[in-house]
Amino acid sequence: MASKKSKSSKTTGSDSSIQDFLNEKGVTIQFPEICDSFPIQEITMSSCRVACPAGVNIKAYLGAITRGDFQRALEIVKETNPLPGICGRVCTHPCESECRRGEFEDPLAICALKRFIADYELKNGSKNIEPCKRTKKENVAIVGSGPAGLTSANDLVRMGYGVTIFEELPVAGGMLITGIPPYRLPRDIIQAEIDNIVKLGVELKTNTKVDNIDDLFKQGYKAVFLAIGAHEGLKLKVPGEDEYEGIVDCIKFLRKVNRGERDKPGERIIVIGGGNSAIDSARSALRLGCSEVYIVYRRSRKEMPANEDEIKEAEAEGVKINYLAAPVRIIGKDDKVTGMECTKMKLGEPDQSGRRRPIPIPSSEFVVEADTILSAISQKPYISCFKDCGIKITKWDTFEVNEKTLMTSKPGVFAGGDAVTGPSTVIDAIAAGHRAAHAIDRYICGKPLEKEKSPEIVQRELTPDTFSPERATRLKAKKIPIEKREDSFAEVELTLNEDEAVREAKRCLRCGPCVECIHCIKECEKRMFGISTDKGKELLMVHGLPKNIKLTEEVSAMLNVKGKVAAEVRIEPIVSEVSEEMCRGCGQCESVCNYSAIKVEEKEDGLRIAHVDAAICKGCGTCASVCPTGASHLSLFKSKDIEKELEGFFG
Amino acid sequence: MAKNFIPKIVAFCCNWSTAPVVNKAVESDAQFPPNIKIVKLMCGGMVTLAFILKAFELGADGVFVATCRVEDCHYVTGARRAVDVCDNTKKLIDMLGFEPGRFKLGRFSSLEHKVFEKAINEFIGVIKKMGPSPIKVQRRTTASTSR
Amino acid sequence: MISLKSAIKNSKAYLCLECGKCTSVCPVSKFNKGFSPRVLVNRTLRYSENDILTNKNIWACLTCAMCDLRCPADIAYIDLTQATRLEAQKLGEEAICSHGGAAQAMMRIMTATNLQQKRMDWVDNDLKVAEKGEVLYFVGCLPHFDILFSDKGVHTIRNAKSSVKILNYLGITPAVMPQERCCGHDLLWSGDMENFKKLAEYNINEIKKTGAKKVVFSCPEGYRTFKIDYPKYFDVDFEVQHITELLRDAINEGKLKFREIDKVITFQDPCRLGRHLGIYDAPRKVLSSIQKLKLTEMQRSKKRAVCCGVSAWMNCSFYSKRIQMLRLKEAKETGAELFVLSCPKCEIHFNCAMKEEEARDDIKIPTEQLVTFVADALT
Amino acid sequence: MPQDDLRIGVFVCDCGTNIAGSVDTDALVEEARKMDNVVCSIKNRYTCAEPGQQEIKKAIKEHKLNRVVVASCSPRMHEPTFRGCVSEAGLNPYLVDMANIREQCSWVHMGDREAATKKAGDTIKAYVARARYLEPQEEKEIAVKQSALIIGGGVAGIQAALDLADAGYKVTLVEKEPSLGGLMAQLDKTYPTMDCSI
Amino acid sequence: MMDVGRHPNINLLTYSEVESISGYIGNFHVKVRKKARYVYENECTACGDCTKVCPVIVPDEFQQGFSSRKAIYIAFPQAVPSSYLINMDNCLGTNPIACGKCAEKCEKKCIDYDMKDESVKFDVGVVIVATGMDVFDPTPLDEYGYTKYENVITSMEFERLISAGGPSDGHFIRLTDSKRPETVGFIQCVGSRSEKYGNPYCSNICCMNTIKDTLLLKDHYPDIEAKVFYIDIRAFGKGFEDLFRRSKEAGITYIRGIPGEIFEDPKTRNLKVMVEDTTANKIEEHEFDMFVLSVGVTPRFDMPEVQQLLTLSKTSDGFFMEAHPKLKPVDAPTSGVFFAGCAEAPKDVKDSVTQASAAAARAETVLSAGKVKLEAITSTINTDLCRFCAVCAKGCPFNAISVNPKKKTISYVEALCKGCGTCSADCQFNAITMKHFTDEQIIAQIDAYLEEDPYSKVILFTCNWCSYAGADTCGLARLQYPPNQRLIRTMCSGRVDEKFVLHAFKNGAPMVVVSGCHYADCHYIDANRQTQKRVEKLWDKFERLGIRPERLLLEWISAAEGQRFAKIMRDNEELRKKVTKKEIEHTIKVLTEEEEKKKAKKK
Repeated sequence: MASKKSKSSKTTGSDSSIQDFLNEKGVTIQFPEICDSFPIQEITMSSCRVACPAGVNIKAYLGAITRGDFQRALEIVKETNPLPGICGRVCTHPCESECRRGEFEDPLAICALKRFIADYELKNGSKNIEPCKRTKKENVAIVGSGPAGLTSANDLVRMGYGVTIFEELPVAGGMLITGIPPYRLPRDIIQAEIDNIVKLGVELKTNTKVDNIDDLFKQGYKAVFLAIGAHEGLKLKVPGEDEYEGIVDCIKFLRKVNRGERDKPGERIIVIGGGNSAIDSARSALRLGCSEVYIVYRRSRKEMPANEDEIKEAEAEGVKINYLAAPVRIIGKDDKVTGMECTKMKLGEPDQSGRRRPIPIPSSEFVVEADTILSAISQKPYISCFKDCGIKITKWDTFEVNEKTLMTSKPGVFAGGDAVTGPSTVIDAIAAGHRAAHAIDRYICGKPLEKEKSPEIVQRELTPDTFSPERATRLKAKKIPIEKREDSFAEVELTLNEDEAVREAKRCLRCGPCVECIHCIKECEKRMFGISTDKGKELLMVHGLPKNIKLTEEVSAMLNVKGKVAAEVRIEPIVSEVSEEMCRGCGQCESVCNYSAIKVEEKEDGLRIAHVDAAICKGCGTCASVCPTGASHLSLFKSKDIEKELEGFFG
Repeated sequence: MAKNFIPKIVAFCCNWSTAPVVNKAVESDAQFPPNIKIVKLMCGGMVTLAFILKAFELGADGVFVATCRVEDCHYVTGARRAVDVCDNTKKLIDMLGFEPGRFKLGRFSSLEHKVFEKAINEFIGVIKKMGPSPIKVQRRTTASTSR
Repeated sequence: MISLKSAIKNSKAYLCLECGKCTSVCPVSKFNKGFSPRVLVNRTLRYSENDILTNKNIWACLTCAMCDLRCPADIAYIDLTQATRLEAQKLGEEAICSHGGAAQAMMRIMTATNLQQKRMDWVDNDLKVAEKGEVLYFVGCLPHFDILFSDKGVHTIRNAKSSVKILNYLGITPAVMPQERCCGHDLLWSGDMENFKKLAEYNINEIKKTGAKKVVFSCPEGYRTFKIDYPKYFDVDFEVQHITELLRDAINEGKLKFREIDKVITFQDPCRLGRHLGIYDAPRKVLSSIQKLKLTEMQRSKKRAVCCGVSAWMNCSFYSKRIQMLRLKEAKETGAELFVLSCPKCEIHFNCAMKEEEARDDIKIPTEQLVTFVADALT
Repeated sequence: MPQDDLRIGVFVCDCGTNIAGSVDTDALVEEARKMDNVVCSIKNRYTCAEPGQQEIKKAIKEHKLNRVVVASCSPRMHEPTFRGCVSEAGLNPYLVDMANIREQCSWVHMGDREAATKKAGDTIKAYVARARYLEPQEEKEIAVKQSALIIGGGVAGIQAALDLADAGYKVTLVEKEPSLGGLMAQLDKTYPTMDCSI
Repeated sequence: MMDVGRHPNINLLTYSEVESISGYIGNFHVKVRKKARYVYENECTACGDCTKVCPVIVPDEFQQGFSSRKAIYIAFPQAVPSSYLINMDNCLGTNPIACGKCAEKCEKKCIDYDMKDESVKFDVGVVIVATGMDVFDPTPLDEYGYTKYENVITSMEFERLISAGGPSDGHFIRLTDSKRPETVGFIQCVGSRSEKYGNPYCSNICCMNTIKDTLLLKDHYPDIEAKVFYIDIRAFGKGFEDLFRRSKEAGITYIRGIPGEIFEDPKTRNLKVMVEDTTANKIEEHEFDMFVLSVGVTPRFDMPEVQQLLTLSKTSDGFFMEAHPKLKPVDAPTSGVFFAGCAEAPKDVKDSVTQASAAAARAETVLSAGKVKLEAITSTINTDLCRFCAVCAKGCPFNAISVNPKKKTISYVEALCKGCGTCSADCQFNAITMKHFTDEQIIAQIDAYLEEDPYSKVILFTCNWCSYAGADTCGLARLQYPPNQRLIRTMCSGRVDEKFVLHAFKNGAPMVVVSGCHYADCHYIDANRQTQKRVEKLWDKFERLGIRPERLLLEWISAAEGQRFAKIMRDNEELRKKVTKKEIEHTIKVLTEEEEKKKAKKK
């Protein structure tokens, strides 16, 4: 029994270990009072959370929003995403495509809600952020202050490491600053979020270029994270590319624009490519006063990697898009570009990425006139300086890393973000940051580096349990009118207001299991928790405060009983319950309750019945002891359970 | 028999004072007597006649009820209630033919694990002198099938 | 399970016509719409044993035998229930015991043969009892209930005192056993055959030792158990008699003299004495021989009497309360000043209900046990 | 005591294949022939059919049989047939008996020809033994009074009385009550026609 | 009814009782007592003047006591014979004449206070029993409060209340306030299908009667509400289902469930019931102005008298037993006696009439033949050997034998004998010979069977009507069983003498089976009870002699139970295999010794 504990078992009791443990054992948690979730059937996460590369606990923060607890929502987001304001604006939000409401109407505006809570913080002033306690003597160097770098810095500093970010440019933010135009991502937002991370105790060295990794190790850094991004545009590789002036790499173009230069690149612009950079470039060009902006993309709109919304906005602003066309040759005159010959394409079989491969249609060439061509086909990292550090480089000029651990071929050197994957999304970069931080931590502590595999989406069907019959239209954030956008780099999309945010968050079907917030354990000081199996039959449990809940021993003791390895476990508050069928309304419970938590109420037939107010009940169980019929009982302390305990003792 | 006799004791303990006391006692002292079943209750007020009788029925040689000190009760009046219940119980188990010493009520604060340990050891000593519960002998052969 | 099959056979449950008369007269069904003796019988017949044995409703029955009385197919429903419970108990099924199972625990404790009980404190100096004798008075659980239910204002031990007083009046010095055990009625009806048998065997042996030829009961449950259940399993070579029968005989022989009592009373027929054993007239004869005493009958009396709502300390519930209220109202409506009862449990249950509903006048009626009433009336 | 000049005839029936299919009837004929007092033993394909009956009649005359045992089917089926048959040949009908070697032998032991034949042989032997003690019996006749008594004057009594009276018999109807009608007279209407009862 | 009164061939004796019947088929001697009516039946013109002056008022039986009649009265206006009578129990008396008002008033002077009961004697060839039935009295079912609550009536009372000739002139009224009820409840199966109250059988007519009643109600008062509480509605006859449908169409509610108790509201005198609607598993409460108990029918109270007169037997339900339930449903086991109507079983009007005609036809077959042949299979009694112990007379199911042990006389009516042979088996002195199934014949059969290889054979005594037929049925179905059985046919299992069984065992039989009809099926009323007694006696004897009683089996097998027959044969073959040779030899020895002892004793 309790007195024969083995000292060796885990006693950390920290949230994550509890959850890890529970997950491992196939145990899930339900806390009806706080999250009115469904009983948990299997261990799954909601599909949105699974879809999120960073694993943001979306349902949880949506739940917090519905309760109007925006601060808590922010905390939940920040647990996994240190850049909510940024993500709330530029995230490609794969979560929304997985949203189960999307299966019958518009998905939730998760991204907009995230932005809302981030902006809420900005507007109302963030809580004073205290620097994290330094608990570990090791230092980590992070090269690059883009989202990947910032995320890993954030995680590592919270773990107690000393973290230094080296940034080549004078401002931190990487591609966030240089690549994304301010009308989508205002600079103050980026700054604020970086500031928040810095406040945690991260050292940020701008204007510092890192050339030699070994130097960093010499300076005492135990690990290095290369998050240098992909800032070098790829060549078009068509005839004429190098002959004429007026062919610009869009990254360079955007960097200039984003730095505040407002020079018009030309009048008629062609942007080649279909990604967000292409759209950003095109829309920026319009804002710079270019009269005509074309986008040439070799596949159809369906395959276009840019955000659907962005494409729509671009079209609305006047960008013309030529689908199914690919450049063949640059045409110029007098060293100046005058146009581009394209060929029409058709879509063939899908390729590895699942998109249908474009095939040129013979003799379908046509010419588009232009004076500037912005190439936005892809980028790669500036990697040359690391080539001789003993780090392996792929044939695409990216770092070669272990996919799971992100460690490069050089021990202690990790790499992530665009520098590994090539140009990708902010949220992927954040995810890489997390992974890197986790791996670095384990590397420094000398633990094996492997990380658990990412969970799969188990439930994809709309089950009646999760289907809310009430339909509600997705709220669209307001935008500034198109006519005002010309020559303005002001932010286009506006934040939701509070009412809107709550209304939108309420559309959440709360699918999947509980919010997994373990808020219950953290918040509840008044009550204690016990864990019981489904019907409370196979008893287990814990009577004690969450901190000394010693879940692991107790649960494992229980779980090892009779092969019950994957028992379903709930966390329930200890309160009195009254069975209506058994209660004869004698009122004895009422008379002994010191808290007036149990009251005898009159029924239609004039006779009475006891009723417990669970919110007031403190769980002393005195009512149960005076109840003559056994109608009143304390959860987890039922007479039957105690009798069983006794019988077990006497064998 | 008497020499090797290790009494089986059931102790009903309040969660707030005596359960931590028990925990502490268990942790601090390996000498804590074996064959004691600590039944944790949320409050001394939860103790019922039925639990105590049940323990005797199953063959307990002694039953100990440990609550907070009356003035310290976490739930205001629980410890006081336990006194009333125990008074009634005493009368009944006396009538049923158990020696009065087999049942005891003790009160402890959450720091008094030494006191608790002492009380328990004393209680065990008393019971050792008395010998096994009168119903124990035949219980042993029949309890398993009767329930 | 062969025994459930034989129970079906013995109770003739297979003859069920499904007419529903049982349900329509069942006091439990009247309030608990989910309870139907008819459904239970048919589940027993049709579905697997597990179906019926794990059915919670088998414990809800009061075994008041109202259904037995009305069943046109003459099915012994309560016998079937008893057998079903015995089987269910083997599967580990149990009723919800009232008072946390204290009563049952007490009874099981009593199965220990070497207990030295101290249960004779109630014998006052003016009562004459002996260790041996031709007539034995079986006290039953009265001393224990006295401790358990004094707070309800029910002092059951007075029954024992009055019974002995009456016997002394008749010139009988009854034997009373200091090591008497519970009769086992409640254990039997809650499915614990093993402990019931232990108690029964002990009691029969003890009684043999006293040399008693006749055992007198004031408790109807003990009487039924000795009269019907004991002989099923053991040789019972003594006569058993309820004290009202003894009183009736004494009155017929002119041995009892009462003072006048100018009162209007009504009388509750306990299920065990009434429908189980068919004794309706003896208590009435006793009461009617007290001069000036007026007995008014309730709307439902004698074999139609309504049960006090709980049996064998099981399943006291929402529905029990309603049955008790119904019965108390009926008693009150007769205009009687006193509600005379002849089972200690009836008294406990009715007083419990009255205490719970102290604010209501329509159910308030003083109660008294027949034996104490009669003992007081003796001149 | 059996009479002295017993002359028993045994007639074994094949019943097509019903008996011959699972019983060796030839052996039975031979076996029967060896029994005491048996003066003739004959096999027929269908003893109950006209040729079979003729055979019996012929044998009675030829062999002066005074007892006949037919080993064939159940007497519940053909006893009246053979009683008629022997009485036509001038024998008292009670002097014939039947050994059942079909329903209780060939049909129920179809898999064991030897045992079935043995059982059939035993049966014939037993019935031959019994036949030795058969006596001629006379059926008595009594004259019937041409009148009827009907007890009860309810609807049934009335109807029966009228039927018999209409057929020309004298009927006495006795009713306990002062009037005819019985229970029915008290009914208002009767189902299913819903008309008046009286 | 009128036709009967008028018919030249019918001699109508009302207010009369049969006192005795003797004789047998073709020659029954009947004695009838004609009770005094005190009014000359043939002279009374039914003018009714007498009634007007009669001072005595008593409840009217015909109207179920709802109205009154005088001491001089006519049963009902259409009565046959249409004549008044005086009920002397009611009449103020004639000696000394206290009243005499009616006689004064009667113009035809046909009232005669001195009239005496008359005895009439005559002979008949056949008897038809049409004694009818009684209606169940629900008073003992206290749960329905009949007689306690006035508004609870029986279906017979309903008939009078709704009848135009009834006490309320056809106005259906509540008895407590004479108001027309708005809601009426009917409870079915009152006194029927009950092991406890009334009778276990279905009374056959009550369902249809209630359906008819509800339709009558709706005919009279279309707005009346009626609910019928039933267990099963048995509407199986021609046109019945249609009627049931009409009733439902008319708006009658049928609820499957029987109320447990009726409560009366003391103020409104309305009736409340709780009932479980068993189709919906719901407990409901209903309130009615009036309740009609659909009472069942019972055998007539005076059946035992008729039973004695004619030596009839009853089935377990109390009605007369027919010779065969399917093949001779109209014939009594006593020859020349036939059943018509409800004497045999509860019936409605149509079935009663049908059976009456059938009985008449059956009677005619006897009458028109002019003579009856008696089966030759009867017993003969050798009075020289008879010791007048009367065991045979007690056992005879047909009372064919009567013995006066004191006077040492025995009389035997062969015409009454049906040939079961119980008497012969009973007789210890070989005084009774069962013709065609004599002791010699049966012993010869046993000997023949056991001559060779006796240890392998089971001797089986089967009664002609059930077990032998059962063996035939088994054969017809080609059900196989082991070939070790040797069957001996007797007319009844009652013929199986103890000595046959002993003889078989003495000759080496490992097992003997005695089998007959099931109790109620016995072709000879109850002769098989004698079989049972005898076998039990043998078992006791075997026990005493150290022979395993299991070797003697007693089995009841009906003609339809071929399958059971085969099973029993297979089972007893198993048992036979367990009987050892040593055991058989021991048996033979013991029985031989026993017999010799007996012989020695006799000498």
